[in-house]
Amino acid sequence: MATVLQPPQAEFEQDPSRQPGGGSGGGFRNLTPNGGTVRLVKDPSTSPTRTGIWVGLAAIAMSFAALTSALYVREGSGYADWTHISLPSILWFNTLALVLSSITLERARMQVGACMRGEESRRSIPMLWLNATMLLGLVFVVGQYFAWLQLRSQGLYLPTNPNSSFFYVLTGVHAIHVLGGLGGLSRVMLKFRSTANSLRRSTMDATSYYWHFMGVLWIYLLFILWLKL
Amino acid sequence: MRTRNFSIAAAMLVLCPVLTFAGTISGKVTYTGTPVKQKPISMAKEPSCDKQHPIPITTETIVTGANNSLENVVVYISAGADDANAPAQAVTFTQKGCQYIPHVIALHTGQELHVVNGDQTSHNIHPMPKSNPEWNKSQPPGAPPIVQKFDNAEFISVKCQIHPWMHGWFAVLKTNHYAISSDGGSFSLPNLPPGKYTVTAWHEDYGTQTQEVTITGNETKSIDFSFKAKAF
Amino acid sequence: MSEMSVHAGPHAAPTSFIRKYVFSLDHKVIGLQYYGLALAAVVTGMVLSWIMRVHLVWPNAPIPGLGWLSKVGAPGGVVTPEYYLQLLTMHGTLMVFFVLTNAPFAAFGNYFLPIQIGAEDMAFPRFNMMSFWTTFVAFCILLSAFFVGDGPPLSGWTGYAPLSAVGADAGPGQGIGQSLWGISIFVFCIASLLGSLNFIATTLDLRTKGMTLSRMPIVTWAWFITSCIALLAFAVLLPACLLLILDRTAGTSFFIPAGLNVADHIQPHQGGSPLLWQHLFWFFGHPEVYIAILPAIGIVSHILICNMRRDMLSHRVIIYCMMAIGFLSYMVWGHHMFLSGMNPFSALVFSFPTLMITIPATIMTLIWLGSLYGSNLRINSASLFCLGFISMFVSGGVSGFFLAQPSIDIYLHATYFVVGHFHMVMGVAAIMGVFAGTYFWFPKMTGRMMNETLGKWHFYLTLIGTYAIFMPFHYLGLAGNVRRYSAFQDDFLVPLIPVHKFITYAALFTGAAQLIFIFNLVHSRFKGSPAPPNPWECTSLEWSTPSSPPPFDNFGGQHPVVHHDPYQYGVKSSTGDYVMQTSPEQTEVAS
Amino acid sequence: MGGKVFAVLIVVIALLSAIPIINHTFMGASVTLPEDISTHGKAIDEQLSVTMAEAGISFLAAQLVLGLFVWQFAHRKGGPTKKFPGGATALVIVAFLFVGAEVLALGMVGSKAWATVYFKPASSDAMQVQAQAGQFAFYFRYPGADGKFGSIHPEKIDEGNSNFFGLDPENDIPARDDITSGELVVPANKEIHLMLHAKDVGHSFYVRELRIQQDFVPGLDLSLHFTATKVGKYEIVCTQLCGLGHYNMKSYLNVMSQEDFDKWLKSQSN
Repeated sequence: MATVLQPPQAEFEQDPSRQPGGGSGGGFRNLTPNGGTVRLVKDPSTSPTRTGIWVGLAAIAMSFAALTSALYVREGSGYADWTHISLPSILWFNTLALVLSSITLERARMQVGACMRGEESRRSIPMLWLNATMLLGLVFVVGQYFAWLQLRSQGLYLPTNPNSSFFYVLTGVHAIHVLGGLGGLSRVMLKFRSTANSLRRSTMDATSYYWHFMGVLWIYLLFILWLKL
Repeated sequence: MRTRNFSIAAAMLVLCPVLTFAGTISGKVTYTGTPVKQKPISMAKEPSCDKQHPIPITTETIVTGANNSLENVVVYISAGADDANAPAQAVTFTQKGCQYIPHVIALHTGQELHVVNGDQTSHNIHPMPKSNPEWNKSQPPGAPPIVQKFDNAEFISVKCQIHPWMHGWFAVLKTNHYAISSDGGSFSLPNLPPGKYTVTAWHEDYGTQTQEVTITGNETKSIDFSFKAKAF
Repeated sequence: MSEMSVHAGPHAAPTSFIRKYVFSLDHKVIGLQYYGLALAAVVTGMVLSWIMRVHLVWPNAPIPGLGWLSKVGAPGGVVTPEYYLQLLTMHGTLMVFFVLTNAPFAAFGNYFLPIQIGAEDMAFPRFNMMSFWTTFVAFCILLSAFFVGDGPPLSGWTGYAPLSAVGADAGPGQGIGQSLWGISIFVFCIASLLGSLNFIATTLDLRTKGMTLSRMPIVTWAWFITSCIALLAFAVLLPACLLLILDRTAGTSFFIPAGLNVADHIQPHQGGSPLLWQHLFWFFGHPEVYIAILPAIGIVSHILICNMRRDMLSHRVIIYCMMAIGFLSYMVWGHHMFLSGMNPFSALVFSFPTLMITIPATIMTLIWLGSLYGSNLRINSASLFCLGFISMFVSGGVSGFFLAQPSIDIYLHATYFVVGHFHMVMGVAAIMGVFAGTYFWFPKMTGRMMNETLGKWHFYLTLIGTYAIFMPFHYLGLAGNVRRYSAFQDDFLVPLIPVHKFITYAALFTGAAQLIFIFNLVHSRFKGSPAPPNPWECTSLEWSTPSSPPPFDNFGGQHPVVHHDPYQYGVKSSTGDYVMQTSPEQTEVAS
Repeated sequence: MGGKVFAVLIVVIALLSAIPIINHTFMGASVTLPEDISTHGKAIDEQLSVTMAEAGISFLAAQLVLGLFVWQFAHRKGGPTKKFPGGATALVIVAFLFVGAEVLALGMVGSKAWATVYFKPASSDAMQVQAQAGQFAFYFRYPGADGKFGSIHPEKIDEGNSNFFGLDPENDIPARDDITSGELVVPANKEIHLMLHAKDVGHSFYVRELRIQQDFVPGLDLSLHFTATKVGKYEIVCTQLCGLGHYNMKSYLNVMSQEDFDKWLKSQSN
């Protein structure tokens, strides 16, 4: 039976504001530094956002690994219905757009950083790059849609044969993730434009990691498709 | 044959005004050639049914009688008869000893069908229609009858998934003038008012045949159907 | 994904009822919501198992009220063969996904992981809320299968293709019911991914000052390792469900080969591979077993240490063992498929890592037993359930010896032996962990004590009952009693029916015993005696909160500082024989 | 008090649970295992017995020690805790050496038993029989006089008319003399090469006495081989959930003497 005791003496840190970059564990304090003005954060310490994005990317990578290994197993299932389909030519153009968007985003990230450090006062320049990224991203998604139209015009639909099935599934799932990235990007832009200027470095970085990952993932998928279909 | 008696009764109800001049079409269904031997059914996997059949029963795809008579043939008026409504009484389809009794039943579109389980084991009734909705229900022993209707006329193959040898037919017709050839392949379609009729005979394996018959007044026309047996 | 950044600040305490208790961002409320969901699921699942057990031994006996509940499934209250399988499928799915994954991991983890590392909340509170409500949606979708068309699916919780993929031809419930199942699991995967992501980020980033990784309690580690396993496992099941749903609805052929004649309907598919589904499913499915058991292991070790008034011989070894198990769990999925046509050589390849898992499992057991030796064991409901867990873990574990060997699996595969094995080791054992956690943390979660007498009765009856149910399963299995049969007609099964009768009585008895727990839970919540801040004299951070239940931000606007390893017991200190992790007091560990 | 109750309870439960194991291991009375009628089954049974002994011992040991320690150390009135001799290191070493060696040994020996069943293909003079599993029955077919199986046409399958394999005797000559049967009739002491074909969904072929279990995988025709040594009738059941009739999906393995088998085959062919 529990014996009733006085609450144990515990030491608590009285001052909640702590200088960023505390090695022993994080805590929200790292995200709202002294004075609370986010722009003053020069080198933000580890934030859940950064960790979170890597963890999330790991999960996404795992899902696509599963899908592509399914593709290999299905090809080896021994039934002779693995018919070659020619990839829509527009894919190469889309790839270019996605690669470019990664470059523009990286540019934007540097500019935003400059703004946050106060080295750059005009927000229009980073906005320009962000808009460019946004545009290229949209171009990619629309381009994928046209790629689908091209396939359909050849009479290749989702159920037609395993190759078309996998093409639609892989590109579709990837496109959905890219749309998610675009959503994140637009949020970054809104926050950056807002007068409160609530954009955090970690948000900016996380979004860009995610975006670059989408590019890398696409190149991997393209390679698999080119190799197998 | 319960179905037939009752169909006569039903027909009477419908036709009482013209009963005075009611003609009858009757006859016999036979086959030519040698039909394939029906194979014995092993019910080993369902002891409760197995012990009801000391001599194993055979498949009922082709049931023949004395002097080449062919049974389980549905003979019905496919054209000419007034399209009467479905009778109120239900048709009953019984599962007994892991057999469908009878092997073929005929009923009117929209007429109630009662499926009864007379066995000590669960059955599963799975009709496979083309133009009616398909259903697939199990019926444990002692469960209430399954009540269903079919709205479109067609011949529906029925199976029990748990006992794959169980196979029967629902002949869903637009008329109440039908008979199922039985003992000696004989059939009779009574109470037909004067007129020109198309009589169709349907067999699950041998297909259909039709004949034109004209009834004038109170007479009995006799027609026969003869199917050619398949080698396989 | 970039959604996550915005909410990572301390959010203000909500005021409206909705934000406080329904769409709450507070990890404690969300933890309780998960607990409630698991409770609803476990009650449903148990009732289903009752119906199944009764039907098994009295196949033609009408069950009162059931005929009214499901006219198609149980006409006149007599369960049809397909309804039995549908209940079985729902029982498995509910228990594995909504109880064993939710209760020990999501529920307790959400409530106590942030507190134990001294954080105000999870890293991404809004994700946390989303992940619960997504789970809830999945739950509703699954249950809705009871009320559509011809009922829930009948292809088991493993949903083997092509039975699960060809649609309505495969039998009642395989139409819309099976689709709902696929969608429900799909949604559940998303929820679990969000959850695990949150757990990992929280553990890595929100630890308070002085809370190094090595100072985290075992149970925190368990939740952390579990979330790592879950992240990868559910990331594989998610696309698998997608492909299954496409096969069912879009006419693709991922899992359906050519020339299938299902109930006289030729299937319009070709070239798919049924084994592909099994590989994808079990790549998730086996880790899932550890998702269920690792948190229980953590909870039990944590509580046992506190009640033994001493640290484990080495609680780090237990953590390493959990890591080893987590790692191995990804190399053994094939042992579910020894007889499904894999290359016979790969059977051996999967067999050895499976046998390897015995080693960390044994080490943990030995450490528990060795630590009991010479301890000052306190007997209370919580510690009793911990001891029960150990017993069950061993009993269920040794039967793994058999099934890990392909040669013996030839005989025992798909018999009741398997059913007994996983019910003991992942079902009952994990549930005992949950009971232990409930009795242990209830004072912190509600500010009231649970009734100990009722708790002990609950334990003894549960222990006897569960053994009475699941031990005979093994012997049925050795007699070759096939699982997933809705009636026993085969000549060699009929003589076994008396054993099944015994099991059914035991099941009804054990189920009834759980009512004691439900009563205790509800009664103590309102009428229980007020709980002191640290009733068990435990050292970890959750007992340093200013109040029970803890305030909205857990530590009342302050941040605890950690000075010690988690388990400072058996020492001389101002508070007694233990030192709180948060106490600056330095003492000599006397042992 | 509570500790002692638990200790007694757990010991009683453990002993009761283990009675059949003890019987099997030390009294040699088999735990409800049916008699083995196959040539390869002996290895499996021995493997099972060895495993049961080891599992039984570790089970009893763990439960009894648990009971003992709880009995001894529950509610001691405070005082310093004693350390288990050797501490964690000793236990870890024990676990690694003993359990590690044990399971490895088990695995090694076990894989030999597995190999005898699966690694060597059926001998060329084995009698070929095809088994088809469908919802919810097994059917078997023998090639007949020409020794050739007719080809399968899924769309022609008509069980109501006993065309279980979807044969097309009209156009397919080898199919004409194929003998189909609802039960698997085999001669004793002759190796049987059984080719498994699934009609619709997954099924499994399980004969307890034969110590054989193998899934039917749709689209993947597996095969197994065995030699039955004892004349008699044994049940074949399905162990892979295949739908509502799963519980009722069974057939018989009918092992006959060679001459009886020849008679039977003759009676079937005409």
